[in-house]
Amino acid sequence: MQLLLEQLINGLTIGSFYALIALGYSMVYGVLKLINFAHGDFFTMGSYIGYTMLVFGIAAATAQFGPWTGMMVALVVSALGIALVGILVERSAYRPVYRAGRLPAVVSALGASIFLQNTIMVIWGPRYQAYPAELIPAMRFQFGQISITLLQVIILALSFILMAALYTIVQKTAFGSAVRATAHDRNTAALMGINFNRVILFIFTLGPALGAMAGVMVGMYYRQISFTMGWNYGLKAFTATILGGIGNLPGAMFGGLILGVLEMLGAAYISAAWKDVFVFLILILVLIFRPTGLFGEKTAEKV
Amino acid sequence: MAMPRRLADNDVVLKTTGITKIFGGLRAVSDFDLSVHKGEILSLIGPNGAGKTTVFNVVTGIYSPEHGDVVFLGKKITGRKPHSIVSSGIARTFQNIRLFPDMTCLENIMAGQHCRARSGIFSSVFRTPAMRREEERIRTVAEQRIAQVELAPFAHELAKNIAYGSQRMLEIARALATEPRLLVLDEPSSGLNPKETQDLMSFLKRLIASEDLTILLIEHDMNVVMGISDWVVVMDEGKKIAEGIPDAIYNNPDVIEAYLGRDEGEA
Amino acid sequence: MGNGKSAGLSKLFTTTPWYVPVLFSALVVIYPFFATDYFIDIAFFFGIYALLGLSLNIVLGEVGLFDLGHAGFYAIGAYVTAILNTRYQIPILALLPVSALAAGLFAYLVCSPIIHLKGDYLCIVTIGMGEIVRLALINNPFDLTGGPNGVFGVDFPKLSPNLVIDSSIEYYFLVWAVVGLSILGLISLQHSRIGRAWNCIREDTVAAGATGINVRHYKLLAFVLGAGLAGVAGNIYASKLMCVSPESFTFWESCLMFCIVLIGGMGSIPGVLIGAAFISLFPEIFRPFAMYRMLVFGSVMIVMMMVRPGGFWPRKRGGVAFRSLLEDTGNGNA
Amino acid sequence: MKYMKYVLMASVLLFMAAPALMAADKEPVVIGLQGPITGAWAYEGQMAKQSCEIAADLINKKGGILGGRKVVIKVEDDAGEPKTGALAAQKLVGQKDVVASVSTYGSSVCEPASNIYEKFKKVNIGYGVTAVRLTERDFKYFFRTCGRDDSQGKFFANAVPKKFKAKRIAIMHDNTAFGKGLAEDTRKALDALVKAKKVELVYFDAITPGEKDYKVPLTNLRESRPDVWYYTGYYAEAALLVTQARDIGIKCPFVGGNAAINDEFVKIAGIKVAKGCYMTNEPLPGDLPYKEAKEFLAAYKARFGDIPSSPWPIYAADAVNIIAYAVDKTRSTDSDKLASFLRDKVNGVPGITGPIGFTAQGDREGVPFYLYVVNDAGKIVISK
Repeated sequence: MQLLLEQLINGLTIGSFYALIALGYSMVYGVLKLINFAHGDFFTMGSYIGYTMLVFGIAAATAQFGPWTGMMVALVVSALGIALVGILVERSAYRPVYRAGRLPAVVSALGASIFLQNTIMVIWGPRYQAYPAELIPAMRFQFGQISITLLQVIILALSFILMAALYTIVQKTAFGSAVRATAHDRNTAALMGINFNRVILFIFTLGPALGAMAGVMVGMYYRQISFTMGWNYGLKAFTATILGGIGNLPGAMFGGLILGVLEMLGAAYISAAWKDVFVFLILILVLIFRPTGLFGEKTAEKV
Repeated sequence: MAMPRRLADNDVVLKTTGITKIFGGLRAVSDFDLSVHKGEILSLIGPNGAGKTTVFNVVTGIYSPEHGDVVFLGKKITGRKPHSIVSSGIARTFQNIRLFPDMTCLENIMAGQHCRARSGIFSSVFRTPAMRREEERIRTVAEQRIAQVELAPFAHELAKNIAYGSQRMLEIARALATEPRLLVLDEPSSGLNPKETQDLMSFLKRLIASEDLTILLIEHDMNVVMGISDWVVVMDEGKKIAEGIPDAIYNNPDVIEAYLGRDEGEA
Repeated sequence: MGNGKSAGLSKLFTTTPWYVPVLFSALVVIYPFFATDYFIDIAFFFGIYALLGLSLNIVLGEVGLFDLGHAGFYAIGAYVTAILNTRYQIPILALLPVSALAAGLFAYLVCSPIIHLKGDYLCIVTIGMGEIVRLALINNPFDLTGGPNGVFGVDFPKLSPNLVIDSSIEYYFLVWAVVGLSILGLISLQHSRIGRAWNCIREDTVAAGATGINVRHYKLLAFVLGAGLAGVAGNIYASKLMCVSPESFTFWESCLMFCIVLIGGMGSIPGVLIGAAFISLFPEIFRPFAMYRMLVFGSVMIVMMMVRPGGFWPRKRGGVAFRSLLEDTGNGNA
Repeated sequence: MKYMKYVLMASVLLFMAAPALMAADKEPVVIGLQGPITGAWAYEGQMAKQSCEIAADLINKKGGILGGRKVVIKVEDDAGEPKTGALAAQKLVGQKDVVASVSTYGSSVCEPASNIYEKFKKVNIGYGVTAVRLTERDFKYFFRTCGRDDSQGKFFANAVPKKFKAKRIAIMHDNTAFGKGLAEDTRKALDALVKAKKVELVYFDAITPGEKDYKVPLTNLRESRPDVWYYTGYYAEAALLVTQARDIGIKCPFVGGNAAINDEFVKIAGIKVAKGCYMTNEPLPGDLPYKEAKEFLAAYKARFGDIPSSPWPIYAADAVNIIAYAVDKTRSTDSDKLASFLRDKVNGVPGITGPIGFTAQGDREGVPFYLYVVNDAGKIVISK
């Protein structure tokens, strides 16, 4: 029981990384029907920017104002930086090919992914980089038999705040409903005076920014980052997106969390080496019985 | 104007009994019976949302009904896949034309012959003599059909590049290429100008006269309905509310109410 | 890889000028006599990618099914060859059809339950399938696959005890002969009821069903044939490298195949050749750039899609450029 | 535009004349290096490149070989991937001026590449390829300056249980060609002790590299209550493993294989966690007592600011050294002569990693192993 609960918490922690990344996939997919393969690399680059901030940029500030300020600054700077990168990538790699349809955009996205990944290698070098140790005090909380670290608490809290914030923006604000309308039917939305370009700007700012923050958190949690890690996280997050029902934001969040938990349970009770096989099998089974994902709407095709 | 040709002793080609189709609690079609007799043109009419297209989709296998049966030429075809229903002899067109836009007009029609051909993977790869003969036959049939709808000059144009009216005719030609016994047309005149509509009507009349064919159609244009139908069935809210020869339907108070009562603007 | 039986096929080249295939075949035949082994090897891998591109083109180009797990079929072919050859000394060439059948059978079994999925849902399932294959190879089930080490000591193909294919030029001709035969077969298919049925499904799945095409059957057929051809590529690859290991069959490899089809032009055989040439030649040409070469590669992919979104050599039909699926999702999922 | 033609012709002429001009100034001896310059192992490949260039520089500063000819390194990227590796090898063997090749970092990349070198009769020396099977093929032209997986496994079996008085031993690998090979060789080497009931192998399992969370396999490890825990994979995972293991209360000594611990490991795990971690290793660059090593590392540090953080690049440098030595001694660039010279005549030739010699199979003779430990200052030192 103790083991199960510990694995659940570990699974939720990883799951919240997947969820944050999956949100970016889902938003872009919802509006553009584009699988943004470069998204995993936004995440990696965010992680590296956070690394640079923590190691060089704000070491002094951290010394003076404590680790919390450092962490927040790293998160914010990384989010802003990657939002900028996101817009640049959208402008240079995606916008010119939208008109041509979705498949050229897939190739373009793969190209952008290779480009970003190798840019990271050229800038930060091919070696693994390490986040500074003991950034957050190594405190633990004991709940009965299970213990949870302070860092885990921070990560879970922060992720849920970010997800809630995004959800509120998309569901409750006028701009959010413009995004949803565009996702639902781009042409009608345009007829209703919604500025498509602003919607694009919005999703390519928020999506990458969330990914970048996930990157910084991954860096703090595991303390070790590499320029190729985005591919793996990207694939998992994309899986989470589909699992939840693509284009559906709460679906993406739950998909991420479920995926993280499944992964941990698979590793614990089946086999660590076969856990990804387990995850993909579950995904395939879910899709066989619910062809549009766990939370996707069932759509009867209009004939 | 058209004389009621309907004869009780003519064979029933298609018969549906009590078909019911439910979408998320909504009964789109409810306990619907229909008999189509050999050699007639039967029009299915009714206001928008009456369930006409759903009936078509059930008949052609795109939907599987919750209850009821579809019997075609004496065989039960309920719940069979669309392609197998086509092979058994029912071909259809769609309300919002569904051609293969990036294939040529001729290829579109040749696709219709698919279910009448047998060549498998090996004979196709090695182009055996039998396969070539069959291709030749497919091509000949397609050429005849494209000539029949007067689109031969556009044979090698992409289907998406020809005029809207021509696309309608192409879709009918594709359906005919499957060598059907029953042709199911979903609003064939919609989007056509008056001249094209006239042409369509005379085309259908010629067709029924010259081939061993029965036609079931959904139509909104009352001129077409009155002009070519042998029998008319009226649907509303998923149910049949009336049927009869066109003149009788035209004056049926229930029908008038169904149309004028709620849904005047359409058609 | 003669054009020998082109008499009956000649009229199939209605939209490609006759001299293009003739010149290309001539070039393929003459090339190795003027190239060094290194350049022959590059052309060999070009041939492998051409085969892989052709095989994915059946699924993606002809039928419009998003398959991003094609490396899985490639891996099955390569591993079946490697395992059967090293354990039971079955000759490589005898294993050529065996690996094709094995990959085809595998495709049939895994695709049967998922074939009804649409667009991106099918896409992620194929990704999952490819990853499952790769992870299984790494985890060495039943001690068959050699785990991460892979299987080594794969033999050379032998035409007869004395005629062994072991030099670069011989491998080159082997792969290009297979490419040539596949192209002839695929052109035949494109101009048969099967090719038309595939295209119809891609254009409009519902209409295809309503026109009498057994959608499920032809989708599966495409997967099985595509997988079989990828299995053939795997067979040749395994014997050329004399060993197989999981890092050759990653998700990235599937992505490259996807790019081959799209860079060339969906459903276009000359397009696939161009795409394969790009994918295999480009990184070699840019070798001197060392760590910057993939940077260049990525940017060129983007630029290609800006300049020619329909691919370099889109399939032509009746003299009009063929740009399927590029317009919009059409009947994709909601 | 008219001048364009002349400019073009002039440059073509110059291009063609260049080799001739260079020959006048004594043609250099070209040694190939095939390594992962890009891809997941780019870090190792780029350090190997730097090391080989330094080695060549040092030779050239001393007047080169064959009476004044310079040594030049020609690098080909294999991206750590078999197919690209085969092409890189093919490219190197196709160049007549490349006398021999240093190739490569990974065993599964080396396999197809060394087939090509063998076929084209070109001496190739692996620098990070430790899979045992590579030298079991009886190749004529394949050598390696690094050790083999089983030499390390044997060392572990001899030294480690004794040192920690350990009865219960856990072995964890990472399912990579290298990590699994080492783990299995160690298991084989422990066999005698297990049969004699001196030790018990309580855990033998794999983790998936590239992950970030290993709490689950570690929990299983904890339940097996080992006295010592041997991890045979790479440092990236090792750092995570140790950190997370200490988190969930695994206290037994950690021993890493020779890829598990380096400065990066200490940096990632942090001194607090890393200190007291052991590793079985060939002597690290900084611990090499030889004068060649001191000279090499000084030059490396002067150019790149720090010494290589992994042992492998040094083996690449030694491969360059031994090729240059063979060319110089045989006064020949003929592959057959070089190969038989390396096999029969090279014995105890001083190198950066100690005396170099090869067995009949092409393995390095006498690769020394040590037990290292991370000290309180985070430095990796030989354990006393």
